[in-house]
Amino acid sequence: MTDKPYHDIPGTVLFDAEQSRKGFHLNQFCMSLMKAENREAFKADERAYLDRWPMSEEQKQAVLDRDWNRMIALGGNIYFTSKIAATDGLSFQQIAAKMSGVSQEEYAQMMLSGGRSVEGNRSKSEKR
Amino acid sequence: MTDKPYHDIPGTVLFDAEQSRKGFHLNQFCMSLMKAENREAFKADERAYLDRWPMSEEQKQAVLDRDWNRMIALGGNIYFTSKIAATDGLSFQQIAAKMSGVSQEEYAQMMLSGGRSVEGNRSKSEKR
Amino acid sequence: MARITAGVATSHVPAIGAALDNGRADEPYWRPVFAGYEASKRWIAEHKPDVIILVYNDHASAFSLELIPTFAIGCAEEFQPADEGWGPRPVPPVKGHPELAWHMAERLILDEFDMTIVNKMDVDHGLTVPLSLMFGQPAEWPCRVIPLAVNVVQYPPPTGNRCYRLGQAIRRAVEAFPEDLKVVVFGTGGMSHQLQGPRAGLINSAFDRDFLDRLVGDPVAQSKVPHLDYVREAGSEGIELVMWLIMRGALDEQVREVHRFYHVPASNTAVGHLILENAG
Amino acid sequence: MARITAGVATSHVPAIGAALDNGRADEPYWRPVFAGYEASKRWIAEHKPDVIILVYNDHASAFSLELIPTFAIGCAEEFQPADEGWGPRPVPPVKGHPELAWHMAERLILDEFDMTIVNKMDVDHGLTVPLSLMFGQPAEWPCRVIPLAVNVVQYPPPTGNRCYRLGQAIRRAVEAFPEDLKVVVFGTGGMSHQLQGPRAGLINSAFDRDFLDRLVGDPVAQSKVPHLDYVREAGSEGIELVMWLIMRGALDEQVREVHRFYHVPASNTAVGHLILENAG
Ligand SMILES: [Fe+3]
Ligand SMILES: [Fe+3]
Repeated sequence: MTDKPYHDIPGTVLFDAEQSRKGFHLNQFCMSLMKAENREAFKADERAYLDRWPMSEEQKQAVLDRDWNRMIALGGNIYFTSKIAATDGLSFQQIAAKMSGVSQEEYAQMMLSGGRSVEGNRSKSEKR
Repeated sequence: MTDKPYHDIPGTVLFDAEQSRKGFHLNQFCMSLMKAENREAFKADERAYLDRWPMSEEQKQAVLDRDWNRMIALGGNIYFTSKIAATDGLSFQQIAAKMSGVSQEEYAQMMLSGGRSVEGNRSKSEKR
Repeated sequence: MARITAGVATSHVPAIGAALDNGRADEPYWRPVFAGYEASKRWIAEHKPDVIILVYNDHASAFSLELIPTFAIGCAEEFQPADEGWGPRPVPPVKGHPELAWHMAERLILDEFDMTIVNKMDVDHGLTVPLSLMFGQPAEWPCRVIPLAVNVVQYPPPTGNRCYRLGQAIRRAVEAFPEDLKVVVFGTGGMSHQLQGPRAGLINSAFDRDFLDRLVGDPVAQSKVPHLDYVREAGSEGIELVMWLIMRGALDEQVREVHRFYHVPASNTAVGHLILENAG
Repeated sequence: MARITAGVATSHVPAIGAALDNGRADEPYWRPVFAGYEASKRWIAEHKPDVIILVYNDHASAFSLELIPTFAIGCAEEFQPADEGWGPRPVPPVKGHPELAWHMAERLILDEFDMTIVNKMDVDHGLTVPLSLMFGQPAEWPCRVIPLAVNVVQYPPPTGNRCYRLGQAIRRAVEAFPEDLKVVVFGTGGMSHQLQGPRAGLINSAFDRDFLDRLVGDPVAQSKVPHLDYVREAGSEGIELVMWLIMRGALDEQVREVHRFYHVPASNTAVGHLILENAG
């Protein structure tokens, strides 16, 4: 849509109405992992647990693949999908590394060195 | 409290913060009666069902007595307490008659004749 | 571009729904009530809105005391009739309009109204009785409905001024929606009634008629009336009338009064009803 | 009369809570973070607020997508730490101040802020990490806390201007409370961070430092900055900074900056922290 200037920001998906509608059931599934018994049920049989939710096949596959960027593209919100990470015993930093396509060591080192620079990351138009 | 001018209105309890805090558990009990199985459990043993809720003894007694005005005084809100009436098979008009201390016939007749007049009912100061 | 063409105000007395659902609409008690809506049914069948924005209040059905939103907008695909203690009303599910509802939520928040977005909610008589009055008993409701629930149960409700201004903001939001939709806003609840205590059964026809006149002709003045006046004059549940100001705020300053109906009683309540069309 | 004496702003990074809870605060990575709050702990031990109004956001803990309030005020007696997927943090339950919270809710609604009143809610790291940073690991929190949850997860959050004006309204509400209470307002979240996608790990220290300066010295100008600037410059989760404007709005125009701390990184985030006292 032309009236969404934030689509110009690279590597970023704003969790707006469009994403929220797309991801409703995916995110509600993630929310269910706040209960210990649901985490157990999910771990015991991921596919069966996912099938309890009216999610799209693509969304289910993205969860099974732990494809964190794909989950976001399909309407996931990071505060929801991070509950899958918590279930897996992964930290925010570990999935952030995966989403930005580097090893955890590289990512941690980047953060220690002051983080990812905003230069070149403000607008798709300045990206080479 | 001096800053509550609505306390001047006769025969009326405004459901303000004070009432809401007092009546929280009473009203939450009432809300539970929206589920058919809870209505059954309540009807089967009212006292036992009430004891599941952290209500005051006075509140429980008011429910057992179907003392609708007392429930309101103790923090009940009419939209909540009317769920007890629904469980009993009573209409809003039947409990309104009880709260205003007349028979259902008298109350229904009053409504047919145009309802209770506001004259003399605006302020405690005009009440004889 | 979507546009708001008209406003409908009506009481939403639960006993009206019960009378209809139980086949008692032809009884002498109820006949005059439903007769007042015959012209309205013809009007809306002709007017054919695509979407109704239905302003109402929840009566301890969807919202308990655990969480009380001042303004909640329903963005779901569908809303089921609530079980209010007698089983759900035998009416069709309410189909929402998520695109427009989400668009409105976004615009209203950026316009500095602090909306609560709701994606799962049952709707009680406050929403379904107005639909029954206007559409009768169809197998499906003939248009989409966006529920806009206003807190009037826990004191304090939003002020009349805030409600009126929300109506104006709703209009701005609707008019910024690109799709060509005909939107009618319903304001529901009231008129004078008190359901509780020794003053139960209060009816103030003079207040009600004055309110109807001012809502049509001088809504800004009416929007300044404090809560205390409603409660004192129109009963503790008469405060629901502030919701009519939301509908009114969404219309032109000058409106055409297409229909008016006033009747006492329906159960404990004075029934009031207006249809207003934008002059433009 | 209750009065607001000071404001505290701080990031509320979950990893900070985990570091403390797991006894890792003395590790080289974490030592500089906690060192930045040593002066703050002394300040608050001396300042002794009776009540903290703690502005934060819920991170899909108490609120799912079923219901998203823009502004929710916690009026309960007590709030339990939420299980965010690792079990609840081992911190004391949070004792509320229902009298003041309800008073605020009432005043704010009459002041035309469309609050959601919440009487049952678990509180996540957004609320508990700031308490841990300021008070360490006591057996009980030393004062009452009123949670004020702001939606910043679902776009759009309230505007900066709306947040600043809410802060001003909070001040009016607190000052109308008859009891003699010392109240400190916390604004939490931020600073620059992005947790998602290929741009994860974004840190913009220049933006953060400028924000700190402007929040102290020219908050009205800062309150006009649109959401897009925060997201572009400070990352998709950097938008949390709008919550600091609520705290700032509750203070005098002129404030005394008692303490400032800025550090990169804590996990994915730039940690910022301010203590501001009213000049009066
Ligand atoms: Fe109603
Ligand atoms: Fe946060």
